[in-house]
Amino acid sequence: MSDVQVPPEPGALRLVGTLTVAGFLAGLLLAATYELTLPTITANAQAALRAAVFQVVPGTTSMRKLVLAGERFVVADGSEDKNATVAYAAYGEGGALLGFALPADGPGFQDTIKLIYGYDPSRAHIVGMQVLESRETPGLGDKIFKDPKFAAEFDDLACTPEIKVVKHGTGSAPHEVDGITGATISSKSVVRILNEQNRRLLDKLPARDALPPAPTEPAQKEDSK
Amino acid sequence: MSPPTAQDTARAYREFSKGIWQENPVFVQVLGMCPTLAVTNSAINALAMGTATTAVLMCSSVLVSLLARFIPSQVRISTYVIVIATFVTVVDFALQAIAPAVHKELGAFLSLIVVNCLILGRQEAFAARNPPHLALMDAAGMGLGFALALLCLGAAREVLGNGSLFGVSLFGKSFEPWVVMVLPPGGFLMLGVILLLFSYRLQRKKRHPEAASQEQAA
Amino acid sequence: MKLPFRLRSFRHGVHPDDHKEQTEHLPVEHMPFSGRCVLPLGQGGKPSQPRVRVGQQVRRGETLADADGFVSTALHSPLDGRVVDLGRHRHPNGNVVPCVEIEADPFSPQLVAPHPPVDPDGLDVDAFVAHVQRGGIVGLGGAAFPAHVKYKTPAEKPVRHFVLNGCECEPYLTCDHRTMVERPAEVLRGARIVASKLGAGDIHIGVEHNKEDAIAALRAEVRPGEAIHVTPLQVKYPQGAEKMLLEALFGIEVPAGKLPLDVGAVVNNVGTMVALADWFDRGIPLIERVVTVSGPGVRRPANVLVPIGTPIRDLLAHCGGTVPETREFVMGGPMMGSALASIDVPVLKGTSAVLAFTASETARADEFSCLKCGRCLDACANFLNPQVLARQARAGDVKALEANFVMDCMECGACSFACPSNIPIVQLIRVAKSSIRDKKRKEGKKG
Amino acid sequence: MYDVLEAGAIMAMLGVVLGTVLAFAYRFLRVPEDPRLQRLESMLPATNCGGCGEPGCRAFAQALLAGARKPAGCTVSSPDAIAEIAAFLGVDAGSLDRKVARLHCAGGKAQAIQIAAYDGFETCRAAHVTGGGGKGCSWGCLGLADCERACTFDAIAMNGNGLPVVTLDACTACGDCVVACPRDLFELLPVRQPLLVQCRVPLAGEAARALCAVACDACGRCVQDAPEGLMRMVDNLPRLDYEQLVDTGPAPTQRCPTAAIQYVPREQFAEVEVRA
Amino acid sequence: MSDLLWIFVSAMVVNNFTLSYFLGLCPFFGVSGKLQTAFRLGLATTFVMVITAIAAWVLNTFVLASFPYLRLLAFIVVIASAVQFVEMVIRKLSPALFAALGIFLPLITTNCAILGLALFQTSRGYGFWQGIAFALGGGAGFMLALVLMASLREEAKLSDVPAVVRGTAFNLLLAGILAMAFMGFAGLLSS
Amino acid sequence: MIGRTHRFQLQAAPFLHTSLTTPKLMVEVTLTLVPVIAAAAYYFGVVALLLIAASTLGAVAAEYLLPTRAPRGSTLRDGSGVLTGVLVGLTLPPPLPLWMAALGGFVAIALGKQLFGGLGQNLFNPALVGRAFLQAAFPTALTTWVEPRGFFDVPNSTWAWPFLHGALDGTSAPTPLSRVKFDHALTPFQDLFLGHVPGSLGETSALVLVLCGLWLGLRRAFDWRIPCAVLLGVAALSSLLHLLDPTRNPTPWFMLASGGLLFGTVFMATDPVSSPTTPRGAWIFGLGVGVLVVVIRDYGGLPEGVMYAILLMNAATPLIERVAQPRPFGRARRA
Ligand SMILES: Cc1cc2nc3c(=O)[nH]c(=O)nc-3n(C[C@H](O)[C@H](O)[C@H](O)COP(=O)(O)O)c2cc1C
Ligand SMILES: Cc1cc2nc3c(=O)[nH]c(=O)nc-3n(C[C@H](O)[C@H](O)[C@H](O)COP(=O)(O)O)c2cc1C
Ligand SMILES: Cc1cc2nc3c(=O)[nH]c(=O)nc-3n(C[C@H](O)[C@H](O)[C@H](O)COP(=O)(O)O)c2cc1C
Ligand SMILES: Cc1cc2nc3c(=O)[nH]c(=O)nc-3n(C[C@H](O)[C@H](O)[C@H](O)CO)c2cc1C
Ligand code: SF4
Ligand code: SF4
Ligand code: SF4
Ligand code: SF4
Ligand code: FES
Repeated sequence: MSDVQVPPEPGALRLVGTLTVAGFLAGLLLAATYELTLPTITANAQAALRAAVFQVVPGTTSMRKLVLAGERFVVADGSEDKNATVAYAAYGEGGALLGFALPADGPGFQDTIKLIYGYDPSRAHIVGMQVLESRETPGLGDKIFKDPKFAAEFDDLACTPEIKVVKHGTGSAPHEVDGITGATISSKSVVRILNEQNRRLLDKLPARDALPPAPTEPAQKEDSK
Repeated sequence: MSPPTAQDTARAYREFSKGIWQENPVFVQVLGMCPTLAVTNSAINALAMGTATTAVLMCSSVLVSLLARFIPSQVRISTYVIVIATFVTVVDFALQAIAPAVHKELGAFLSLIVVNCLILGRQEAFAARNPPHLALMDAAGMGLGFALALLCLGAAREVLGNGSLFGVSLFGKSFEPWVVMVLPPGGFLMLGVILLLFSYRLQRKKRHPEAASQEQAA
Repeated sequence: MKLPFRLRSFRHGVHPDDHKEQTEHLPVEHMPFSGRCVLPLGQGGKPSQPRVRVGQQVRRGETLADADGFVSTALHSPLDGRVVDLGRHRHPNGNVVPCVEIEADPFSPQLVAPHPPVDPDGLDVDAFVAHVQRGGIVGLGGAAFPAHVKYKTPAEKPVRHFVLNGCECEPYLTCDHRTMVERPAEVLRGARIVASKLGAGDIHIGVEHNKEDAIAALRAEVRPGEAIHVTPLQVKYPQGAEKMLLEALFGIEVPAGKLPLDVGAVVNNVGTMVALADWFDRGIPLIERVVTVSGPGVRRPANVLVPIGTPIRDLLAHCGGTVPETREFVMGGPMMGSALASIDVPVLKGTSAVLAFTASETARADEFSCLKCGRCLDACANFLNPQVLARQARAGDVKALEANFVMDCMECGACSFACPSNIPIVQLIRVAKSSIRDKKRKEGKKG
Repeated sequence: MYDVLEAGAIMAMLGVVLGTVLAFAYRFLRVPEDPRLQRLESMLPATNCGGCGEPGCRAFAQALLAGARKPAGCTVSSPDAIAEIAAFLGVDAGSLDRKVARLHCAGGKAQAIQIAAYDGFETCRAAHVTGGGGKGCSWGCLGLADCERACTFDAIAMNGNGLPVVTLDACTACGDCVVACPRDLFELLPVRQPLLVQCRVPLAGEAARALCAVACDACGRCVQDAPEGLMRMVDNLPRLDYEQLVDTGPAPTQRCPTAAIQYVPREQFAEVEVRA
Repeated sequence: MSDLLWIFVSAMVVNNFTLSYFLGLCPFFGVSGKLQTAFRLGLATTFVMVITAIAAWVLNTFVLASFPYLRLLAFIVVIASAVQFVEMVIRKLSPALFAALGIFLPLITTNCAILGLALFQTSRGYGFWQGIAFALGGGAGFMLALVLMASLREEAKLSDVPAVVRGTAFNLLLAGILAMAFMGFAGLLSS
Repeated sequence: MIGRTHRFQLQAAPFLHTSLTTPKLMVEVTLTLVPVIAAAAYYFGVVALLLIAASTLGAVAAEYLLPTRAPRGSTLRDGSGVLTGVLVGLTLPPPLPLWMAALGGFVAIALGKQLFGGLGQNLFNPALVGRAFLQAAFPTALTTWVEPRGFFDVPNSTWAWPFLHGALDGTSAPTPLSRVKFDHALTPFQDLFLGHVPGSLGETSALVLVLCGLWLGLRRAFDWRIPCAVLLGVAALSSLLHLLDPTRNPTPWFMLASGGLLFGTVFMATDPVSSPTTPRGAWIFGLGVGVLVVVIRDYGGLPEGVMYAILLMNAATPLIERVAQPRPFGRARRA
């Protein structure tokens, strides 16, 4: 009891050393895990992406990743910036280009909504839309992905003039979408996201003949990072 | 190591069981509130989070218990955090590989296990001062207690807020879900109500100790 | 901003029913002498030093005790009679304190044996102050603060206004009202003496306008060209608190913790002036005062000129006694007065009224939770936040209380009056202030 | 495999850089503090009662370190704890005549008269400022338990007679009750002197007895019966000299006509049943 | 610009870090007993958040691009060091402030609001200025929630909160009401 | 001597008391709601009375079942529980199932009042806590409105069983605020003024509400500064915004007369318990409510924001009170 316990101060080297060793070991372990799980994770992500693309551009059998380089989309070669704007060229049976799948995001009622939609340049129509991520209110805003009727509105939707949301049940023109009662804001947000992305990207999509032919199935590993 | 005596086993059992009830990390110690509330809007998310946390807790505890002697106290916390972060990343990748859908739901909160006070707290309070086998029991108990509490909360919120449990609809179509329960305020309110029930029980026990002891005897 | 059609007043305050109709038109009556008087030595500053012995014969008006120090006053016999005791007796505040007890001489005509009158014009200020002190003159407005202390003003604080307080804002009370109606000349005489000694430029008399006759009587006594202003004021409680009176008259705020003198004013009650005039001109010290006896429990409400030291019991008997339903006796006004534990206590120099209440006034109404309705804030002329003070007093949070200036509270009771939830706000504050003071005192002793 | 090594290297580098920065910061930014202070604080009871006369346990610990105080100055710690602190500091524990709070009033509901019905807050201080709460004796205990509430050590309990009973073993002489009592009835007195005057009335004879059956009527017999110089009458009350801790036994109390002076080695009013 | 404004407002009130994302609940409940401390902690947290946003951006841009698996570890270590550094500076410069925040400075290190900020910032691909806006919004939102909570709790100390609820349950329910009130901000600036 | 009852009492001053009491105040406000209830019944039919009865029942039940320190049931005497219940009812949309109304009343008292210890202790407006809970729990039901209809024409959804949802018979109709927000369509001012528009039961008639507000103000039942400040805040900010962008932001007239603003201003922002006590605080509080209402209506996702604005300012009230303490007589303003 009588000795005053003051812990001896270890040298700075020891502190630095401990951290260094710990960091080093941790780095090793992580890298190893990463290498181990990477194939599965990539495959999962790939599968999810393909499923989404295949859904928003019906009839797709293969796809190709494009990135925005300056004013034009070009085929991705793996060297592009992580944050680059991407799009996917979707090819159907026989390698015909069916259209493009474009990811987009923007503010919704609660938080950012992330979605992907299919665009058919030949008819200038949207041919499908899938919400990838949203925190909209269950029971209201979540109808943008839970209500099949709403998703169906995007199966064949003219992009010119700009898409418009109208009161439920009154939409008739090809560029009009029936809003969801009780989730007007969320449905309008989806449409606004589409319109903005259209405005930004549609004229940058490559012409049909500027693209290489469809990849041969199975799709090559193109989206590794 | 010498073969475990009966006493050791009893001790190990005690370390294990305390976390489940008397020292339940959520209901009694109120630790790790962020994941507790953030991911319990459905039972499945709660379960996944509970499991992941338990896994990280157990791995880290064992490792810390083994290494504690070699770590100078000034960098103690930093080292623990490195250990924990490593295991969290491992779990994160594992889940991403095994169940990508759940991983997406949990999102950043999986990574946030790193900062769950429960985990760091157990390293400091227990693992660093006890042999690995006890640390493991303690971690397993605490993890299980945490997971069970999360499951309770997640189940309650999902049942009331969505009319379903583990995604299975319980009451049919005409049930009117209490959406608030799966929204952020519902997390606070539900946990508040559960804690309220706990302290109500406790208070009654204090007020009628005889009744409580009879209850226990029965 | 003063609207031309509005009478002057202070901000905030309350409007209790004034209950003055029972006595406001009753002339002041004299009361037959009781057989006995008890005079606590501490009536206005520090207790005075008795100069008489037990058994000694004293004349009415004779000095019984001398001032002990500056903030202290002399005490005079209200009766011809004999000193029978110099021990302790119960004070109206409940304590048992040193007193002089006089037994009346049953055969005496009870005429005053006057001291020689003094011409104030011949006195310098110090002699004037000393003479006021010898006359046992204290403020008759309630606090019984020695009058001469206020007249000893330091040179660096010149007095611009001498202010007379004729508001009498407390319900039931009419003693000042009757004094102003019946003895306006003495009121002004006293005021002129003091004002000239203080070098005050003018005299202001603030009177609530429910006393039209008093205003008229005072105005009739003002000589043409004299700088004496009789100002009618709104009927509002606590108009008579000196800081509120000064705000009403001049629109100035006396800084917290400072005296009226710091803004160039000295305030006295109108009754004090009468006592002062009688002392200088007729040599009669302060041995009697006007007391309003009223309230639903009193059979014959009256304004009575009472010898100081008369037992309350005798005073009540003089007013026809009390009804059997009487539950509580109050000395002073109903807003700031205090209940009496016993009626076998004497009338003091500061006793403005004795009220008797019956069960219907004393029954306690239900208390509800504070609604934070803000009525107490609108009542508080000191611009405190009584609601917060009451809650903090309940919680015993001394630090917060002091941060909210609990010590500025003058305990006027307007807040408690106004509270619809019937929260005993000032009662809580009073207790809190007492414990803060006591704690300071004891900790001061400790450290 | 190369990736793996690179990762390790990056983390190692981070470790080196940050470790160095922190080590330097630690060296230059450290705030020196006597390490014993924390130890001492943990050995003190942390009640911050102020009974020691310092503004709190931490201040007392500082005073101990500075050598200004002796460990026994803490009125709350047990003798063992004090010995431990003394050993830790390597100083002598010092000594302290243990004091406890004693009440100078025995006029409970059964003894003192009440002259009016008090109808206000149930606290002594409120009663005290409201005409003395209607109690005949304006010095006596009002029985509304301000002291009981003030005592953080639960050493005070009101008995059925409306008087506070101080449990001697629980009282730490913190003085909170002394501050709380509006009538100044508590005094911290050495527990070794069992002679207690349980009255504060400065009246004599009949006047005193009229207020309370156990009032001191200033007859002076106790002073005569006590050893020379131990007691004297001041303001109609016997006053003890507590510097002389002589144990007189109950002798001085035996001729008291009102039992105002008592010989109480243990708790006061113990003969009256304590309220549950 | 409007993008930055939305990020700021969204992080501050619409998706308040504490009341909507459940980040930083330990300090939210632990340090909201006293208004003054809460305010200081809020400031400190905002400060650390800005440091974090910068650090995370630097790490993301220059170090972690090719080592995503090191992200968590690197964030944690760098943030922890930064906070520890700040802690030492505060301790040196203002012992009073240090005493007031006491054990809570280390808590900021292991506070999920901080780490969450870095992770969300990364997963949303925010650039430098966006990151700063996010950090300021998140910090302001955290501080807002914390300060409101603290002032409400101080006020509730004068209320007769029933004994059964007093404590964590009460704080949770209070936070629940506060979170419901914040739902009014939903959709702000989104249309 | 002992145990003798004494003839005379000792109390502390003051011995006089105003004749106003808290129960009287509550009754007065409740009575002032009678014209509002009548208007609701006139426009929406008997269903208005049913909903108000249900929510009041829920509130009273909570008050009875969850006693605070006071003995069970005794707090019902002060009348505030009933008032809260009625106020919850008046803020509900007409086709709401009765069970939800009762739940709202219950939550209002349980979470909004008893949690804090009962009358006078709560930090938020209980009625609005109840409504906010309902709106968060059942967002669809709470945003389903109907046109005023026949007196005995009770919607099917009213009778839904507890926990089940009620399908609305007939069509829903947007409120004037939804119309302006989502369709940029204005409602004639005359309809707003008289109340012939879809909306919550008590909020539709501007005329009745203004009269009730004037009455309560003249009777000094509330602090007049709060409603003045709220209306001022709304008028000022909405004028400014309207001038800046008239197509997006409606006129101040419309803003003042539509939605729950007047009802909230007269009956809810003025709840003395949850609003500041000090005069300066009242101004800050009211202006804050006004500004938040306009911000939420013009820039938020929701068409209406009165409830949230009041709740948010309730949350800020302790802070406001801190800075808004009166300047004590004879002292400088507090720092
Ligand atoms: C708790 C709550 C959650 C809401 N969530 C959403 C939502 O996720 N998406 C949405 O568009 N509107 C949401 N709303 C907004 C309202 O329902 C709004 O009135 C509606 O969007 C208007 O649509 P309507 O005009 O078709 O009725 C929510 C409202 C509340 C009260
Ligand atoms: C120590 C002391 C000195 C005072 N000195 C003066 C003074 O010089 N001039 C003065 O006008 N009042 C003086 N007062 C009187 C008080 O300010 C006040 O007038 C008195 O207490 C009666 O006021 P009230 O009846 O409003 O309570 C003094 C009071 C005290 C306690
Ligand atoms: C709340 C309150 C009300 C008062 N009302 C009166 C009053 O009506 N008349 C009066 O003369 N003094 C009243 N006073 C006392 C005055 O403040 C002041 O002390 C007195 O006028 C000084 O005169 P005096 O010393 O001659 O008594 C009141 C004091 C307080 C605190
Ligand atoms: C003018 C006034 C307005 C009130 N407004 C409300 C209200 O909006 N909501 C409510 O629950 N109670 C209201 N009350 C009643 C009471 O203040 C309320 O029940 C308390 O908040 C409960 O402590 C009001 C009372 C008055 C006097
Ligand atoms: S008058 Fe009464 S109810 Fe109103 S705020 Fe003041 S204390 Fe509270
Ligand atoms: S707080 Fe004091 S000064 Fe203010 S009204 Fe109440 S009693 Fe009067
Ligand atoms: S309060 Fe009094 S009785 Fe209690 S411990 Fe302190 S001194 Fe002793
Ligand atoms: S001793 Fe003092 S504080 Fe204790 S009950 Fe008696 S009067 Fe009250
Ligand atoms: S778990 Fe989020 S701050 Fe502790």
